[in-house]
Amino acid sequence: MDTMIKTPVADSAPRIARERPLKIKARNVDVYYGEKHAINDLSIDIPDSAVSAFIGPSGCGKSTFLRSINRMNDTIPSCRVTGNIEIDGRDIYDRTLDVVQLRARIGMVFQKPNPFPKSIYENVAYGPRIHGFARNKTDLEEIVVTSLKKAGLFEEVKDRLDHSGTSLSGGQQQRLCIARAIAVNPEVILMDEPCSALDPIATARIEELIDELRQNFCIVIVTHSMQQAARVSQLTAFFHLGNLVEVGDTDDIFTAPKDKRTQDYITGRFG
Amino acid sequence: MDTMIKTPVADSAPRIARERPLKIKARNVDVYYGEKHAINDLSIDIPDSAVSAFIGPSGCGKSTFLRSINRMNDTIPSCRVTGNIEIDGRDIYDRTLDVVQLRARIGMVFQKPNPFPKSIYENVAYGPRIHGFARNKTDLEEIVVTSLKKAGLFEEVKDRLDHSGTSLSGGQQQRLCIARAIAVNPEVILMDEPCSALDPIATARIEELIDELRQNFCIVIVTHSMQQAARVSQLTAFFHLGNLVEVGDTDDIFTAPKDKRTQDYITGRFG
Amino acid sequence: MTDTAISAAPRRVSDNAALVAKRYRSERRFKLYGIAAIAVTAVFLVLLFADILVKGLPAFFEHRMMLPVSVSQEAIDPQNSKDPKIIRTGDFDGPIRESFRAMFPDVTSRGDRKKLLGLLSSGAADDFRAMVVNNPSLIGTDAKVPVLLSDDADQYLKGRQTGVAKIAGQGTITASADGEKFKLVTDKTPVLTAGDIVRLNGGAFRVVSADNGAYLAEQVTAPKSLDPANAGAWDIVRFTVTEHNRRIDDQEALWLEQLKEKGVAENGIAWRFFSSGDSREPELAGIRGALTGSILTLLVTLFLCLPIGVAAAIYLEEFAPKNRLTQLIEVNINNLAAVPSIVFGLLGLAMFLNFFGLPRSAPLVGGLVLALLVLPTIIIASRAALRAVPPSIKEAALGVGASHQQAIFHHVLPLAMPGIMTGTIIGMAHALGETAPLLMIGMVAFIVDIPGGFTDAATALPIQIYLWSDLPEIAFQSKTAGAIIVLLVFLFVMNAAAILLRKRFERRW
Amino acid sequence: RDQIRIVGSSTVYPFTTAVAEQFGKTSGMKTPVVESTGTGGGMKLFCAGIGADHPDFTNASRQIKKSEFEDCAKNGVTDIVEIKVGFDGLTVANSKAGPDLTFTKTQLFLALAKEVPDKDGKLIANPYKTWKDVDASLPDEKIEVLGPPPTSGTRDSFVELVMDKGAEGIDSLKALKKSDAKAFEKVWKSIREDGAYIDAGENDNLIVQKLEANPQAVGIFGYSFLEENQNKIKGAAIDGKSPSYETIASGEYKVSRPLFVYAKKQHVGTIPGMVEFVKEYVSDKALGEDGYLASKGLVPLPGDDFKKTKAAAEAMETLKGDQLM
Amino acid sequence: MSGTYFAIMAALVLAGFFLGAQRARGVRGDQAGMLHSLPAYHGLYIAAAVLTVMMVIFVVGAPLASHYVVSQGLGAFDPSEVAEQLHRDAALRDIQNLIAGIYQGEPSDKLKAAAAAYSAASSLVYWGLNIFGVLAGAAVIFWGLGRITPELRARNQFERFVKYVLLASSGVAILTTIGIVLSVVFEAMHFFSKVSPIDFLFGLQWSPQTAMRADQVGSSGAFGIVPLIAGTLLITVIAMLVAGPLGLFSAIYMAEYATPRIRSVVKPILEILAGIPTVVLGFFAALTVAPLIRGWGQSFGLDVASESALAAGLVMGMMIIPFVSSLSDDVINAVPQSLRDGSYAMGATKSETIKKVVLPAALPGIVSAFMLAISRAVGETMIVVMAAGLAANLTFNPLAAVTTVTVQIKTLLVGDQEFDSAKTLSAFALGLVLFFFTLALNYIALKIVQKYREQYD
Ligand SMILES: Nc1ncnc2c1ncn2[C@@H]1O[C@H](COP(=O)(O)OP(=O)(O)OP(=O)(O)O)[C@@H](O)[C@H]1O
Ligand SMILES: Nc1ncnc2c1ncn2[C@@H]1O[C@H](COP(=O)(O)OP(=O)(O)OP(=O)(O)O)[C@@H](O)[C@H]1O
Ligand SMILES: [Mg+2]
Ligand SMILES: [Mg+2]
Ligand SMILES: O=P([O-])([O-])[O-]
Repeated sequence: MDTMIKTPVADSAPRIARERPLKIKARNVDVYYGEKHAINDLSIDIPDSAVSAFIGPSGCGKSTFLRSINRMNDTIPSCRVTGNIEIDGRDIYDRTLDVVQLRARIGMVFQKPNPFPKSIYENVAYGPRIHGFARNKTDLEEIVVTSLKKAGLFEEVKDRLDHSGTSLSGGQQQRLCIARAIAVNPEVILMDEPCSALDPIATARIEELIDELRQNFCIVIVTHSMQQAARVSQLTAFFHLGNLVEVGDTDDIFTAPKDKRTQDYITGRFG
Repeated sequence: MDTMIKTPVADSAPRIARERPLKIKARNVDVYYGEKHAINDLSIDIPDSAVSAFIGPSGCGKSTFLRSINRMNDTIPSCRVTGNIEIDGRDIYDRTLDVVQLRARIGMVFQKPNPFPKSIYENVAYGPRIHGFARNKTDLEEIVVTSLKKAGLFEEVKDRLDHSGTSLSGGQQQRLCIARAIAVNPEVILMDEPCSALDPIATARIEELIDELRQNFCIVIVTHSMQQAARVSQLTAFFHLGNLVEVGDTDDIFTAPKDKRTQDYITGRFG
Repeated sequence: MTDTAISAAPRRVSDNAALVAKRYRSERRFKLYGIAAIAVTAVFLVLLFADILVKGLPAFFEHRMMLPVSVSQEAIDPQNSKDPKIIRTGDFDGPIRESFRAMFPDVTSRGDRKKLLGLLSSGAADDFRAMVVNNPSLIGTDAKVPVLLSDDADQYLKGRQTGVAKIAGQGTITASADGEKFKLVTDKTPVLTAGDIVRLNGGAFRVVSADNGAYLAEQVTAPKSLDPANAGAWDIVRFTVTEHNRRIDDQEALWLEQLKEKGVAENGIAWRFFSSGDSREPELAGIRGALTGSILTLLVTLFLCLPIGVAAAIYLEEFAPKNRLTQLIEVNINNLAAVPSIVFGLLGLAMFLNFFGLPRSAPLVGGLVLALLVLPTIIIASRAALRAVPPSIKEAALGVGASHQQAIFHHVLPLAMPGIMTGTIIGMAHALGETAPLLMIGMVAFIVDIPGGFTDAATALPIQIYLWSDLPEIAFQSKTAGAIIVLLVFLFVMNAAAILLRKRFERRW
Repeated sequence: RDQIRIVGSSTVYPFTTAVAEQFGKTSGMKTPVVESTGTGGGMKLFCAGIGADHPDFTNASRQIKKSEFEDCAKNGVTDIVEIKVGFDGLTVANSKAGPDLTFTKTQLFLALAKEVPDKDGKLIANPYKTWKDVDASLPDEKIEVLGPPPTSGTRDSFVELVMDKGAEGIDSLKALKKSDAKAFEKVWKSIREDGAYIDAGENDNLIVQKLEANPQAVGIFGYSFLEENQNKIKGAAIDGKSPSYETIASGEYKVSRPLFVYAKKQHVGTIPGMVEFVKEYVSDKALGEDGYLASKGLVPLPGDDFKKTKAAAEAMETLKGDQLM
Repeated sequence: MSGTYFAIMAALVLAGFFLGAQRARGVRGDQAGMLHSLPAYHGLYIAAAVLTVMMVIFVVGAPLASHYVVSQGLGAFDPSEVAEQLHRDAALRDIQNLIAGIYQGEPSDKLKAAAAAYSAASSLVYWGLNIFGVLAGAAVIFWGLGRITPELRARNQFERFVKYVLLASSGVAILTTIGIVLSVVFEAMHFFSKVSPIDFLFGLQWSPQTAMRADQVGSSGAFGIVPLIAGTLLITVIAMLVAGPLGLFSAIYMAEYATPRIRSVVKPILEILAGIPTVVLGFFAALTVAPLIRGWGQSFGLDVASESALAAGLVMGMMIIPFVSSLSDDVINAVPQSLRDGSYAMGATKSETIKKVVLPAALPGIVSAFMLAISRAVGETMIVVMAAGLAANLTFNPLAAVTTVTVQIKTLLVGDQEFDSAKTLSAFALGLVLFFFTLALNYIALKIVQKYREQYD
């Protein structure tokens, strides 16, 4: 596959990418929705055990690329992905790869919290159950409790695990979604604007959680708030009109952007 | 009515409000959507011949207050407004006031351009026609042309006035909506995030136009972009959780906010 | 560009008060049109229901008499076999007729007797028979049995043939023979008009004409004597409809009046209407056969179109690739939804009956045809229900590694189920009321027996309505309306269930 | 199949259903299923073959035709039992609120034919608008006749019994019959289509209701409907005779036809109850002078005929083709 | 025969499921997550395989088997005796009756022999098919159990099976359409071989009286559908004149003016109206509305037919009000609120906004709602069967009696069934016309709606 890789990642790779092991490697990725070219020749390296943030004006392709990473785009019939995305060195667009298993390895948290309209317990137990992770009830219960604890939700819901997941507040719902994603023990967690539907306090809570989770997971987050990117991420990628304009250590991007467009964007010249 | 006014506007009124005649005066306005308290005891003075900007995080009530000014909230059955809003000294929530006439005096431009699915000409002629402004065709044509010119759209569309308004580009559509609002010769123009659906170039074009229009109109604009507020407005009001936290000359607000929340917001601590 | 200031003098809206007033008038007028449109529709519905109720309510009542009957051994079970089969064939009519005749000892001539017995239903003995068959120990005893009156008698007693007024006689009346006719003389001011019946001394006379102060009358029933009758001993019976415009003549009417006066004829709920099958006798006809046929038909329909409809909806909404085939299917479904139902009848006739040789008049075929008919409705409703489940739910499931089908069968389908059920119930309600296609496949036949299986000959409720509306007996008109009431009740229940279901599970995502 | 199936004439339908019901009640067997398909349609189904897929009886408002009999034989239906059950008078009736009517067949022909001869005997499109135009003795009312549609046997009978005879009553047409039988046939077979004659569908009950609502209208239908609705409508006299039991049974009222039921003897034994059903049909209780069919409006056979029919039917004598036309 | 077979099949399918799941659990041992698919999917995988194989065996085997049995039974006769279908059927019936013990009379030796052969063959086939089915099912289970390994993509395989089942279900729609076209087209072609399509389509006279029997009278036989079409259109126009304004204004009121409370009252009313069976409306039209109209007409000195097009049209109009209103309601609601806001903000009143902005924007949708309603009216049967006449008058007088295409179809088919006279066949030709007419209307309407949807989506 390496023959396909045309654009090598810049030598001056971000510091964080050099410090941590490589988790996700994308080369020359193009995404089309029918005629529309949504991502243009994108290459990026995403490190493990760190938070990487995608920022950029609306419609620039952040979500599109994020969804290419767990092949969520497969569900959109018109969507077509070319190029090469590898996770731990395995091409995820390989024909022999089972996309269902892939998605189990890559958790996803969405913009709007979307708990299943079932009990809190069932929300978290669903993934382990369909993957046959637990041999019996105690096993399953343990997974559920651990996941909820990791998502920092357990204390708040422990005596109403049988209540509906939709009865929680927005921030709690989002944490429930995170617990649900954690429960199948993924390697990567993708988050598409996870706080945009939340109030500032809930946002702060989630940001704190992301910071904790990055010890164990490779986290990729899309956000429309530069402030949030600055607060939670170590690596930042700036998208513009389907192009990945600039990637770098978060501190560098916000203090010394190299590209004019990045600079204009973070100083509020547009967007 | 003055007896109702409990909270006088701070003595240290913004400079611009002292320079220009007062156009809109709101006192102790509360707005509810059913149970939800969306605006809490708001008082503000908005000067004529200037651009006033409302900023604040999502859901803080900017749009709600804007729509209270031309009683657009009347169309939402659950919405209830108390307190006192005066335009040119006339209480607009007075029972004897004709809301249809009021809206004719207060133009409004929406977030998403919403031209009628009719020809460009008919879009602009609509208002003058229902209000019986033109005695004959030539009259009407003149109004249409003048309005389009003022909105800076005439040159671009002059040889396709009979094309559908929806066939224009986003920025052109938004200018068409502005022309449509101008055509009934209003005193106030309210704009609710008029550029959020537009690309940066179209945005710049509209901002330019707003700057020109402020010579003749009292303009109130809601924006989620602090940068935009800084660029186009003279007066800025910062909303937070239904409260009007701070009002002041735009320059002052962005350089020396008095309130902690304002400061946090404009430095990107939240939102 | 700023120099293009508005040149005309500023116009203010309030300048033109007349225009404003006009605009408000037109506003009110427009709103009124909407209210009027809804009101007209509602009035139509009210008229429709009122009309049907007025016509149909009598169908739920019947007139019968409780007669004392001796359950004779010879007539019913001469061999004393106690075998229900033999008892069933016994003569039950005889004892009833005898008992009935005994109530009118004066009726002696053969013609009159026949007329009198004509007031009984041809199924008058049915209840008696059932009673004895169920309880053979009654044989040899005396029993009180309910005896059904004929449809004409029933209609008369329900007041649907003529109105009756009874006026007590004032003063004394004397009848005297006058050739073939009789002369009636009263000592009070004239109260009689032509057509009135005067009852005196156990007899009755029909007034033919007034003859200054006296009346000319013909005899209806012979009186015991021609003695003068005093006030209280004679009365006048006056009908609002003249005799030749009724199916019950004066003589019969007087007998029925006597029954009423004796309190023998009673108006009771006609359970028979729900428990028996079709009949050529209006007073015996019931809807159970048609109802059973409808239920069997609908079972076939439901059994076929719920799984197929839901499966098709899932495929089209979730799995169908965008290609010619699926496009063809979509176009087909949308078009089928609007193909006239009678064309489905042609399909059933040509395909199921003539080509596949399935039995005529069978609920199986009816169910098949109706299934094809409502399938598009169910598919469309199910698709809408599936689409209404927000994609975020499916994405969430996919996100934790559920397969596409798992996401759908575990999450989307259960959430869409209330919507699907609503659509299905409405589709079934539609099928329940459908008539035209069933006419084409021979479900329009005279069928008395209650169908017991999917291939038995059967009709359906709407067909029964259509058939009854066609019959000459007037009493069938109220039966028709009665069957309509039952049909409508079923439909309301189904629709109400659908509405409740929708309300109960309505979700705002 | 253990249930008798009957098809055929809509005119005989009410009688056969009544018998079927009675049969079901007293025999303990399943009640036969009766479908009204019209005489011709019934014959077609009846003659289509033997076996459980084919009906066991067919009703007919006329005798089976030779052609139909042969058709039957070709399909293996060879043993057919004919049961003549009674008469049906074709009645012309109007609302009781309307005038008393007396017609001659010729008057009816003139009122209803598509083409009628003018004074010179030349055929012209029917010009008559009111009954009075046809004959001065008739009321001055618009001609408005509700009658059976071309699909029904009733219509066939009406045309044969009234229109044919009526046409013969006109001299110029009588002459035409001699010279050009075909042309003559066309004249009496064609009923006017300009709105004076209204195809009223098979729903005779609705016709009755419509007559009641519209006193000037005249309807054509079987006697049983007149019998059932004597409180609303009255029959017109034709050639001096009013329709009634007596006049039809005695043959005085000429516009009447015999009604038949045909049984498929080959099904006897295979389909239970066929013999019993026939017995019930020809029993005194049903077909007798005071039988329940008479009260349904069937005009019973005169005594001797009835006895003969009864004997033949109970013996299940089969029909011979050579008696047919 | 089939009952036993299906019982066996059900048993084997269940067995396959449980054995498969069991085996998968065994293979997994206690290493959770080692299997590719959950054990239940292994069970389902085998169950689906058993089901498929046994269904195929039945679908192929049953006709073969019955053919064999019949040929054995008939083999006892001379070939000439059973050459004709009719005789074959008769012989078969005799055989079956004899076996069932209900044969009348003394059976011939030949018949006895035939019955013996027949019953021998059928018991052979009965056992043969069942045993073969059991063997095949068991073989499939064994094969499946052997395939169960941790790597087996049982879920994917089973899901593929499910997908085919789903696809087949949606194919029913196509089959239905084909069925309709076939059942109508063949008979219609038959008809057109007797009557020229030109006469049919453009003839001004409808009088379907071809001779049913050779010697029948009155067989002029004119098959011009113009009067039927005219009658249909007349009633449809009347219906639309009622339903159009009433439905549209109801929809406008419901969508724009009604408070939620009013809506919650009015919507069920319209739903009730939509749910009333047409046979009920027909009864009402024929017995109540028609006499009423006639009475009124006569009080004004008008000449009203007792089966006036007006009565049928009025009631039919009432029937389609809910169609117009609910479809229009949908399209009016689909007009984005932003357009209304735009208009209100200009100082327009509600009715101005509706008339000048909402309705023009919703127009395509409303047009297509009307077209769908028209196609309903054209295809409606029971109301016109009961309330409109049979007289094929070519007139546009609403007070006169007219007939419609559907009435004629019903009359021609329910009155007399016969499959070779032009009279009966014409019903299918009419069906064809009706089918294509409504198809065309719907197709256009759907296209308009689609276009319209695109505009706002
Ligand atoms: N399903 C789709 N079909 C067609 N085009 C799409 C689809 N989804 C997204 N797009 C287009 O692809 C481009 C990139 O979209 P994407 O959602 O990735 O943007 P984004 O950066 O996430 O923006 P936002 O901040 O608004 O979420 C946009 O122009 C969008 O219009
Ligand atoms: N129609 C409504 N019914 C009920 N609540 C409403 C309605 N419209 C707005 N709200 C609520 O009122 C509050 C203020 O809403 P508003 O739209 O004024 O916010 P905003 O400042 O304009 O936000 P944004 O930047 O997202 O447009 C929010 O919490 C919102 O959820
Ligand atoms: Mg996005
Ligand atoms: Mg807003
Ligand atoms: O049904 P018919 O008696 O009119 O043939």
